[in-house]
Amino acid sequence: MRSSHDYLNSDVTIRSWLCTRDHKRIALLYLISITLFFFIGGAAAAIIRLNLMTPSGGLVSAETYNRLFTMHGVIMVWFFLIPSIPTVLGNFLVPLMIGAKDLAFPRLNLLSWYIYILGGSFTFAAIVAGGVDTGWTFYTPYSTAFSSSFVLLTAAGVFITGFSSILTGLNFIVTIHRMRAPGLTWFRLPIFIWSMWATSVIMVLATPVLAITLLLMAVERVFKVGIFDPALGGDPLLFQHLFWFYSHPAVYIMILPGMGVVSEIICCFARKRIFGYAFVALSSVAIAVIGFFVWGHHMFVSGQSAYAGVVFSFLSFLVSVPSAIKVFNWTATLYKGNIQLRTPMVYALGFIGLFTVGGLTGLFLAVLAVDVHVHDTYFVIAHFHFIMVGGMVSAYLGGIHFWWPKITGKIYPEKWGIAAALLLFFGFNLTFFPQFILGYLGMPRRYHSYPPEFQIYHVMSTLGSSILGLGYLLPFSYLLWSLRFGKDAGPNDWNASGLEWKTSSPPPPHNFESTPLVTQEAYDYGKSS
Amino acid sequence: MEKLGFRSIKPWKNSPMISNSSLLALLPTQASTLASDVDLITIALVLLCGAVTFGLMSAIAFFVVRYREGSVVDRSPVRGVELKLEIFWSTVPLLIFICLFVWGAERYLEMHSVPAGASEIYVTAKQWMWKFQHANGTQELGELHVPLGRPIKLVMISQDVIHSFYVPAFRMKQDVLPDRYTYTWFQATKPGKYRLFCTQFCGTEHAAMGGDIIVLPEAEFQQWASIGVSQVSLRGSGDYVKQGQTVFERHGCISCHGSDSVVRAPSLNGLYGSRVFLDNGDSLVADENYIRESVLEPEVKIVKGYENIMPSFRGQISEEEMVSLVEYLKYSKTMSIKSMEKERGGRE
Amino acid sequence: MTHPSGVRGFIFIYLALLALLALTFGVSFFNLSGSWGLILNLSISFLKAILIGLFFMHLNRSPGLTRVFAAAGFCWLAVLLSLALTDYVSRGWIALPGRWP
Amino acid sequence: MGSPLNAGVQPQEQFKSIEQQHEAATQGMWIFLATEILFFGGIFLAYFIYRRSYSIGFERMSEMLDSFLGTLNTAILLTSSLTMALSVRAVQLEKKGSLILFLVLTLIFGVAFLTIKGFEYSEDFKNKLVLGPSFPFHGLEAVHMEMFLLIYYVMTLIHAVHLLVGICLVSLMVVKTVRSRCLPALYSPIEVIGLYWHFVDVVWLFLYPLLYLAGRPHI
Repeated sequence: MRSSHDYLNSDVTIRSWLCTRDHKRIALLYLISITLFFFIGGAAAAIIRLNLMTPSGGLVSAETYNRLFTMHGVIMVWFFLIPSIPTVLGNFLVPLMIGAKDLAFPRLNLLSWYIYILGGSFTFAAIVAGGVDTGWTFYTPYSTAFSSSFVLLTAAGVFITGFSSILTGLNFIVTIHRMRAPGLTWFRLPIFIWSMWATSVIMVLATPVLAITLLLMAVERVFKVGIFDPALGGDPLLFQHLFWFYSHPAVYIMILPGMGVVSEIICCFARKRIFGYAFVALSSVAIAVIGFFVWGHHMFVSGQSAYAGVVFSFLSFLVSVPSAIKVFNWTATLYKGNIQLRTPMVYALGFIGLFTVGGLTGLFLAVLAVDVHVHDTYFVIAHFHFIMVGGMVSAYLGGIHFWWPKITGKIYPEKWGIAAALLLFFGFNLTFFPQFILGYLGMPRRYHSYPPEFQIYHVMSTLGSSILGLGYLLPFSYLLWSLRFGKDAGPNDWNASGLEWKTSSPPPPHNFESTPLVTQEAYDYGKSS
Repeated sequence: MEKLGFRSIKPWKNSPMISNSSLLALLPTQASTLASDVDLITIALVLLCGAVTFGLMSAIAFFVVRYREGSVVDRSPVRGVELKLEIFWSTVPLLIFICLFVWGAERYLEMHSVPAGASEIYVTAKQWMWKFQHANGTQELGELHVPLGRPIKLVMISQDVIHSFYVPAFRMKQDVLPDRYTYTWFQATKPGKYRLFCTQFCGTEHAAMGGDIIVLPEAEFQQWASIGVSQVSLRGSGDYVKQGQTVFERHGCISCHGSDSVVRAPSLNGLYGSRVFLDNGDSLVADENYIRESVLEPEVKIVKGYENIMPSFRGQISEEEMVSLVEYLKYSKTMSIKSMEKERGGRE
Repeated sequence: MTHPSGVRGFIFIYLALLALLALTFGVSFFNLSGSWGLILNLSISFLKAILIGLFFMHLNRSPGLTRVFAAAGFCWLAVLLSLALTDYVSRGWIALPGRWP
Repeated sequence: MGSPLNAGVQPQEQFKSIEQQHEAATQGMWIFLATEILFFGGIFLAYFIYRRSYSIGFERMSEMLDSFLGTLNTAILLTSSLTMALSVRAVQLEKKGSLILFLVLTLIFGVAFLTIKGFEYSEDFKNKLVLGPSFPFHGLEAVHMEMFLLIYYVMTLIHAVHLLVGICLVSLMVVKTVRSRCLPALYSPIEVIGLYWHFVDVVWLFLYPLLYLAGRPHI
């Protein structure tokens, strides 16, 4: 039964939404905005793939093409992937999972969303004005002295959005430290909370470096005084160091939350406590910390000293150990489980497969000699799309399906859910697996046209991407459909553990009728199944 | 020359190159000494990762089927193995990773240590073309002829943004930076024509900034070098050392750097490859970059015991002239500038 | 937060800070060779920062967690500086054919 | 905890107690300060790398800055930190009079710093120490000198903006204190603003020797 007084219908004016301090409503505001950006970025990707059907790249001009892939990168990285799970599922679930009434700083939370929207508007304005053609990496001196596109406007958008990320991270850390329900000790927390904590640490400590880097870049572009431009005495590698000091840890901002979501789903649908709880939990923290030591592996052929390359290569191998631990533990969790193949579980299993491939191909890039060959080719593109799209987006969609009854109080059509998950898995592999081969054959990234011997793989990839595109439209449609026509959800239809399932669906404005008391470890599935 | 400065932007063409590339080839042609080494690591990695992926996926599939909801199987918990398993699957990957690291790093350092006696080619990149200068003064645009089986050192610089020199058949890639030389080397093992790509995004026509590397057997190469003109290549005037000497004299370098000059400036005899001590206590080995920087920004690295009095020559020396000047100073490593002066004087 | 510190303690710290400032300024008139001046200046700044952190910002009586957060920023900055400088210091170690450092 | 702060202060609705609210606020500020350290850290890295290569140009430009005003400003900021620390002490002891006194003193020192800094900027402009085409120096080290000047402006301007924010916050606290009937409610905000204020001071302690004392100072 839908409770008559939940967070959705307690006050329905537009003003009550735009001035809300309820973390659940802010999560929905984010959900709507990042979905919008996802489709803009996705449209850019579609045109890119269509253009690459033929070697001459006849669909769009080189200039347009360069703007398209830059726009795709900027929007997907900063306006979809980084905010995706933290701001939607994190915002919704962190207080619920720890038994709190709200985040520690609700007004700051709302401010984060407005900052995000402000930054998004800047970047959107840059796109409308004509776009930017530097690639999402903004490498100098191209971005400061040569590009005649809207670099400053785009950078301003990213700069502003960075603060949204910082404030969200700060809010989560404080909330997790200070607002846990009585009895909820650190090692009783759901893995999702651990992963959000680790993500937040990265957001707080890495993002400011991006901010200052973009600021210096803008100053150089405006005043023509050297910081990064060698013609003015600067060093372009300094930009790369600063940029990747943020952007490599940012990769973990994009994958750690996904790992958290998948841990929740697997435990629920295997009806088991996660195998090696402490290792899975602490490996998130290890990834967050070691992730800061490895940025130089983006610079093995950049003119960085060969010795620094060796140091960074070694450290990069270290960071892959905790990721491996997670994959092994998820697999072990399935052993002797009671496995229900529901939609979120299909996504989660797909995640493990794709993340494994993505993670293992990362080894190729950490091996110095091989990286020299595949750096800046489609091999790298395939690798990080396996992690970001195959991994993070699968986890995000899995999470949305898993908590959809809790968020909306409605049930989506299960058959459509499974069909979409399988379609996405198939389409994804067809899109990106050929790109590994393409990359090893030597196809460079960011190419508007290419030698004809590469065409066959590009055609495969484009075919796959059309399936992928369809796959994304499906959940979008039936989830919307379920809002109106779906059956009402009970408080805990999955029979899942965790405090968020102990309250009604959708939850009341202040989450719990009374503050819960926790006496057990997480994933207490032994008795319920 | 400026007219030839831009390679006309043309679509990629199918060419008879890429010798053994069938339609679905999985490895590009191996045409350098490094290629088979890199491929060997790759194949090892593919096997390793393939085995791990296959093992994991099989395990997952097996568990999902066997322990599906409602199946009647033994689900009694196993106790006491957790820690052992965790230790096992964190240390074994770590050990494998360390082996991979050592293997890859060893080859990488090899890529960075140019064999002695490598012949040198200067590469200049600009939006959106590659230009090559051979030691004998021959210049080429968008096409590079190299002899088979000899180590070639590339000294590369960009005139505008960052580019990257990538020849898949050689498994070799190095960014080309503005205002600083970067180095790489290769030794071709197979005659043929190979694609050259720019792999660092460099502006609108980035995708068209390609070229061909043409590997010729020694005899054919000598023949090419003596005739030396393919359609896109052009011939410079005289060899580098002579050109460099002209530059050296035109800018009056000898008036300070000569051994009998009044102004005290460091001697340039045998400078290249020697250790230079700086007034801030550092020391370095004089390479192309040091020589270049000392001409353009003499105030940055001051030799111990000398005053900071040299003017900058930024804007007065083109990149080509700089290359010849560097070559001249390198040559003076074997023959002192003074004696070259005399030799020249004697001839006149 | 429990017991406020005495005024006298604060004044003492303040005087120490001023003394360190005078020391920095005074030392700068001697031309220290190489980067010693920089190292000395930064050390004094660190000392001052530690005094302010411990006493004015109450780190001397904060819970361990607060100290960890206070130190985290500096530790991460140290990672940025040291690993980036690894590159700058070792550039050009292999520069010439067949030459190893 | 034996804290004197409970009497009559209600926590915000998401908190269970005023202690929890206070701890959350303090911890939030410390995390924010960690962010700030990394924010300034990027420019510090640029500074160290270029100072290593371009020491002469950096020293020469540094000598043109007024190191006397720099030192004076450092002393002023240190003093403001003292008064800020005393303000926090006053609110702990619930002494309204001295709280207002110390907050106002802090405010005065903060404004004094900015005034002197503004005067310094105007002197810099008079001496044509500006970026861009009208930069007065040419020749060997000019590029490096201009780079130092860029770093100087970026660092000090960002610092000044931070101080300005601090001044606004302290002014707000003065108003709130004057109106307040219940001083303990102000303990948390004043403590947190104090942390921020001290941090801005600490940043300056590093900027001061790096910018003003890189060369030999002239008075």
